[in-house]
Amino acid sequence: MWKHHAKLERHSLLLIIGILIVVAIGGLVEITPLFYLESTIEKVDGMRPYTPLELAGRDIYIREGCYLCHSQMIRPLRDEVERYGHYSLAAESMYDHPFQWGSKRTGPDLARVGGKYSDAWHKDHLINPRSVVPESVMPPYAFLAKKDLDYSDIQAKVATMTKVGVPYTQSEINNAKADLEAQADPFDAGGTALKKRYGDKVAQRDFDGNPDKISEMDALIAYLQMLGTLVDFKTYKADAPENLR
Amino acid sequence: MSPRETDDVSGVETTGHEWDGIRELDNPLPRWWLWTFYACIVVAIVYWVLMPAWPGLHGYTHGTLKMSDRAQVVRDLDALKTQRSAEGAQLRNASLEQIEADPKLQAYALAVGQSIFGDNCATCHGTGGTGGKGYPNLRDDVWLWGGTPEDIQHTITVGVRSDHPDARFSQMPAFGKDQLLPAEQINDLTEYVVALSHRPANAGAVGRAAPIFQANCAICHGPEGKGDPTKGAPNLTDKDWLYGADRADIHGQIWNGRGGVMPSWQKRFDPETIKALAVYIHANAAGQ
Amino acid sequence: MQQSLVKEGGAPLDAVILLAFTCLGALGALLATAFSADPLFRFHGYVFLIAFIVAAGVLTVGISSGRFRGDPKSYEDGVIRAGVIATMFWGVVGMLVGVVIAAQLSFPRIFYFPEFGWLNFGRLRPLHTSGVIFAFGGNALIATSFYVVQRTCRARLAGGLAGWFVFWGYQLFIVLAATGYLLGVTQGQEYAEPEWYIDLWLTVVWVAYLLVFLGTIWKRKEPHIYVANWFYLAFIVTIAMLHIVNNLALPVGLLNHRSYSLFAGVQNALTQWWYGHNAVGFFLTAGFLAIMYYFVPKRAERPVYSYRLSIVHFWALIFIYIWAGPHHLHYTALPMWTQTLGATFSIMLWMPSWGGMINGLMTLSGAWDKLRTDPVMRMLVVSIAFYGMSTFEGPMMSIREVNALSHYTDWTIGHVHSGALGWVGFVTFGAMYCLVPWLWKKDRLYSDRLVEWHFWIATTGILLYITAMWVSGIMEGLMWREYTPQGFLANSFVETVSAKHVENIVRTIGGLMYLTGALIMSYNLWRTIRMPSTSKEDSAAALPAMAVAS
Amino acid sequence: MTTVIDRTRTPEPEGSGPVSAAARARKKADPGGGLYKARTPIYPKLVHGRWRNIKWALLILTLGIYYITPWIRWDRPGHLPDQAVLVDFTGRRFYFFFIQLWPQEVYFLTGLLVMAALALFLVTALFGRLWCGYACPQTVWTDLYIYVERLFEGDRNARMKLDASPMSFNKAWRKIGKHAVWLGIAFGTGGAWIFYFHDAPTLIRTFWVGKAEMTAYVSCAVLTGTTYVFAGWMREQVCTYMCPWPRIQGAMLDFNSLQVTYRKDRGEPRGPHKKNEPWTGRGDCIDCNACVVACPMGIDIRDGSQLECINCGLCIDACDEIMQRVDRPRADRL
Repeated sequence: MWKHHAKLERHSLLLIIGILIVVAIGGLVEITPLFYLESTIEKVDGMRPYTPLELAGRDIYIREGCYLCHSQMIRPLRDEVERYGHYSLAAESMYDHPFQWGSKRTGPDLARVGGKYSDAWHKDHLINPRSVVPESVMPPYAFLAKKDLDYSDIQAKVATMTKVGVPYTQSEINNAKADLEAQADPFDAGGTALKKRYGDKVAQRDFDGNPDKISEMDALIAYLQMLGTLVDFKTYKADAPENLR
Repeated sequence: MSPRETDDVSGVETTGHEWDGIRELDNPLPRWWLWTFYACIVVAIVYWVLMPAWPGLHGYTHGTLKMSDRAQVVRDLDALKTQRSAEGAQLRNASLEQIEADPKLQAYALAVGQSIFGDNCATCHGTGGTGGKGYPNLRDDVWLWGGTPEDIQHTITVGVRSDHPDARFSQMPAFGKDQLLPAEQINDLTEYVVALSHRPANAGAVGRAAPIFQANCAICHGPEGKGDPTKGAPNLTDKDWLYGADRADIHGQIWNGRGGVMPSWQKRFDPETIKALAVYIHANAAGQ
Repeated sequence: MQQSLVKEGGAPLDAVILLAFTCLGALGALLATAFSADPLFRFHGYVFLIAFIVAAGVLTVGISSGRFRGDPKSYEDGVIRAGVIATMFWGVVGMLVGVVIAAQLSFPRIFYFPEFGWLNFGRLRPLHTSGVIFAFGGNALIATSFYVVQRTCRARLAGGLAGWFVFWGYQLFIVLAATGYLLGVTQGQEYAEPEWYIDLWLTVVWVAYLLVFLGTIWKRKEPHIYVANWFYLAFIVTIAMLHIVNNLALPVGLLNHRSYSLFAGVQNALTQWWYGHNAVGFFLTAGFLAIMYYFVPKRAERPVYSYRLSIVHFWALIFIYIWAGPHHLHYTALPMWTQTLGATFSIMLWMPSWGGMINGLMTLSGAWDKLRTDPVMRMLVVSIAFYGMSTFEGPMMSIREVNALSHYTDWTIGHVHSGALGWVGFVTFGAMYCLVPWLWKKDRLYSDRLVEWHFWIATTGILLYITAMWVSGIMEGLMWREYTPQGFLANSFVETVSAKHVENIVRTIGGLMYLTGALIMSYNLWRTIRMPSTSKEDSAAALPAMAVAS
Repeated sequence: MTTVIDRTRTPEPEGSGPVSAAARARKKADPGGGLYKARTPIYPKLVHGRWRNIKWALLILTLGIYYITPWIRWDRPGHLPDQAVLVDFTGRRFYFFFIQLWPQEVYFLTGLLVMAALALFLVTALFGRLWCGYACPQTVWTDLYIYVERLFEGDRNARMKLDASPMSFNKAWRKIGKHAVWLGIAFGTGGAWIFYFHDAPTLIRTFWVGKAEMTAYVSCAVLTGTTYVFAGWMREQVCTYMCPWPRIQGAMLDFNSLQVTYRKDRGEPRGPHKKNEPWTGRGDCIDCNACVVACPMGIDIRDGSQLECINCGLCIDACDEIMQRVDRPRADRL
């Protein structure tokens, strides 16, 4: 056995090929089945791609590194289900490029924060977290309210999402900009078209309470208020064998 | 390759190679190391047999234990329900008055309420429930939508200006922003409201504003400005100000007509929990 | 680009190729900057442009003045010297950022600046992690691997200037990544934050690194490849694989900084932690084991303990490590079978990891008395001890029941830092303390006493750090799942935040001490470099056998 | 020769590498192509003397504390448990005599852990590996196990003979008896552990009738297993290969740390000594190997500082006995 190993020690190419084979196996066995096994993602009602405004908000969430302190993954443990709500399903992040499950809870889980607090609270809290939660260690994000949302590339973003597998329709791509503007203004006439495309549950509000502009705050709050609200748990069969895993 | 030689210190043969002065001894593996390694492998194999483990082309091995975290958590939650059931059932069937009258049941409701309050209500209303600018204080005796246990229970259930169909709703108009009143009248109204709360104010302005108040504000706040809990209209004559007490704050409120949103909690909590919360909040508030 | 290609009197081919490459790069950067509407992308275009122009200028001057004709009879040590300096510089930067973000969590009212959102935790944290892992650790790995591969192969670094390209290319990657984090250029995947064009650049640099390393091995005068080089190779090859697969993403536009991962949700989670865990396994373990396999026997002047153990634990380690990623996703929406595989392979990983520890420690058997006299040796020994501790803690935390408590808490942070500060940090410090006198040709370090100070301050710092994080993590985990006698949650989330206040402060102090140690070390190394060189002609850079062999 | 506790600098001549007894045994063992190497058994010989007595005293003290503590009662008001030291996982409370800790007060533990570790650092820097030699559970239980082994199989020579002899009734009952007592101690250790987490008098009753919690049985089984394997079978291998703490301790020593070493200046040149021969021109070490056979780690202290050494000082006792017999001075005092 030891003698045979000497071959690898003398031929760097053999050594490299050996290493490559050995390190490839684990990943192949663990990752590839996730793409073809049907049991990986549950069948649910209600999941839809993000609206353009939510997508822009999600990009801000990512840009500010929120995932470093907030998870979006409620584990099936009784305290988490009681604290945060129904455990997260794989289906709920199936349009998440990239996923934002997080790995640390310096702050609470956000998987179902949507609708839990008012828009005004989110705004106050983002501007100065300690004004509403004195014990908080979260950074202040006052600048989000001041900064205009740059959505010049929103259509390209939606189109890119389509290419990586998110089922946006052609009209959703074409109207990305209009939909984004409509969602941030409760009086915008485009709201009907927006709801037709993304469903009646889409919230059309002035999220940051400032009608003068579409700020980054608008987008981020729109995203937060949607989190965890999509799946219809009334029709979801939690105890079906294929969903128990 | 140099010949194998014996290391002076340990008496073990080297492999005969040398790199930049570094040689290698040819010690065998420690037995305990290898056996522990084997033991770990055995543990892993046992685990694979018991638990879902290996993927195939159409599925995966489910393991002999048929383990499922999702089934387990349902069992755990059921166990919790059992633990709570005795008092929980009483809570469900009792009216709020009955709960408050029965010390044992009330103690239970308070414990539940306190537990729920921390993660859900304290976020806006503060850890002690003392509120803040824009978030009502729950410890005093001032209630926008009524402070009886039933009122509180209803507010929690449907929310205020929430997406619940029966949400409590009122709309303070944005007199300035929407140009319902000219700017100077809003300045006068500000003085009038300051005067209502028994503070020194510009008498001339107050006089000018009186008819404007009666025409525009009295319908909700009442002719004397004492408010109306059925409409969620705050009392303007007391010392309690949700959006701040000084002139700039009051002016801002008349100008922008803010109205806070409280979510409906019906979807997140069962009715017993909301009852317990109402009892808890009511018990901690002063008055009413 | 072999040395033999250099024509007498002509310009070295490698330099010319590199010059052409930088000129093309500068042109590309100029065009990208000119046409992009994306301010962040444009900023990075400028960074590229400046880097390429400076490089082209230096190359032009160098070629025309006849430099770059490396002496084929000596080792290429210049790039290693630069690497040592870069290691220390980025180390101090990365640790400083770490102390800042620790302070932010301890005193949020003081250390956050509403007007400077780019100094918020979310932007600095990737700067800290990438700073210490990729900038500090990466430079240490590149520098030591270039040193070790030349010595153990008795061959000059292959590729002429390619080694320098790897070095400066890697620094450019760090600058791009770091400025990107501050400006908000991120993919949002932990430890893989840099955006697509930075990833592409790193891929180019990494392939060059692999080729330089392999080229040197091909040129070797020793029949066998030394075990340290197996580990370096495994590290370079596997990191390339992980980096490419996990960063597969589609840019929003060719002139847009943003890209979206090809994978979503569950699949993305697993590729990410397959990557993330093996960044630990292959960057921070295999790579640093390679450092250990050279510097420990070299410093102790003792043979490596067991050749057979090297073989078994090397192959077992690299085979098993790759599987362990899913243990970061216990109880998540990831299918349970994957979690089982992750947990079981983590448990099986225990002994292969410890194989490295045994080989390192038992190498010292017979040189144990050196510990009393040589503070550098102490650093190396303690690093191995911490390696042993973290590689025991890791498999333990991968057990699902333990993970249910530890996941999402500070315990994980404590675990990572016992590995990062104790193992990676100390073994790097040990190697740098060895390298500086060797490279700059000094008899000794400027001050052994300062090494002692460094050792003690840093060790105490680690102690404060990890005990604080263990306690706060376990406390946090227990508080989250604590129930009242009535069967309701006992603590609100924010109560657990305020309960950690004391530990956060202790952690900050610990980190500050560790940083202080690194600063003392930088001073010591700087003074060492400035000491008069020893007169010995027989420098470490001479190739003993090359003259004979070639 | 003599082994001493040495605070002085004894520069070792370059290149005189130490050879451990384990290493020498290794030399005898087959170095060939096998996959693994069995442990070379160590048969420590019983010694008498000051350090041995301190070790006995500490053994009784530490084990006594460990086994007895859960049985101490402490009156507390109300329904609180009356066990003096109790980690109550279900109630999420930690009781220590007059102290009561809630989960959110665990930060006390940070302080405690930090202070304990710093104290250990300091003690190590000043007095060497005292922890390893005297207080570490691994050392204490191994010592106890060796004591039991001696009861059944006799001292070093008898044990070696017994191991080398073929299986017989005599050998069988001694071996079985030894392992039975070992397992008993191990079970007692695991059993005592779980008493720290439940009311001891209640648990001892529920435990036997199978009504205790699953975790109690599992932790008892795990502790029983590890105690038996670690103290009975693994012994010095735990310290040499597995435990990281000896490395950290080793790295904390400097010239001023207290350390058990062989005094070359006094012992060398060593060699056998006949009665009435003069002592001039030679060292005090008569090469009797008493220090080597006494060592529970299987090393030869005369080979210099070694990674296996736990500083227990038993070699000093062994040497003192011999030195007294040949009328040479005992080890230096501290």
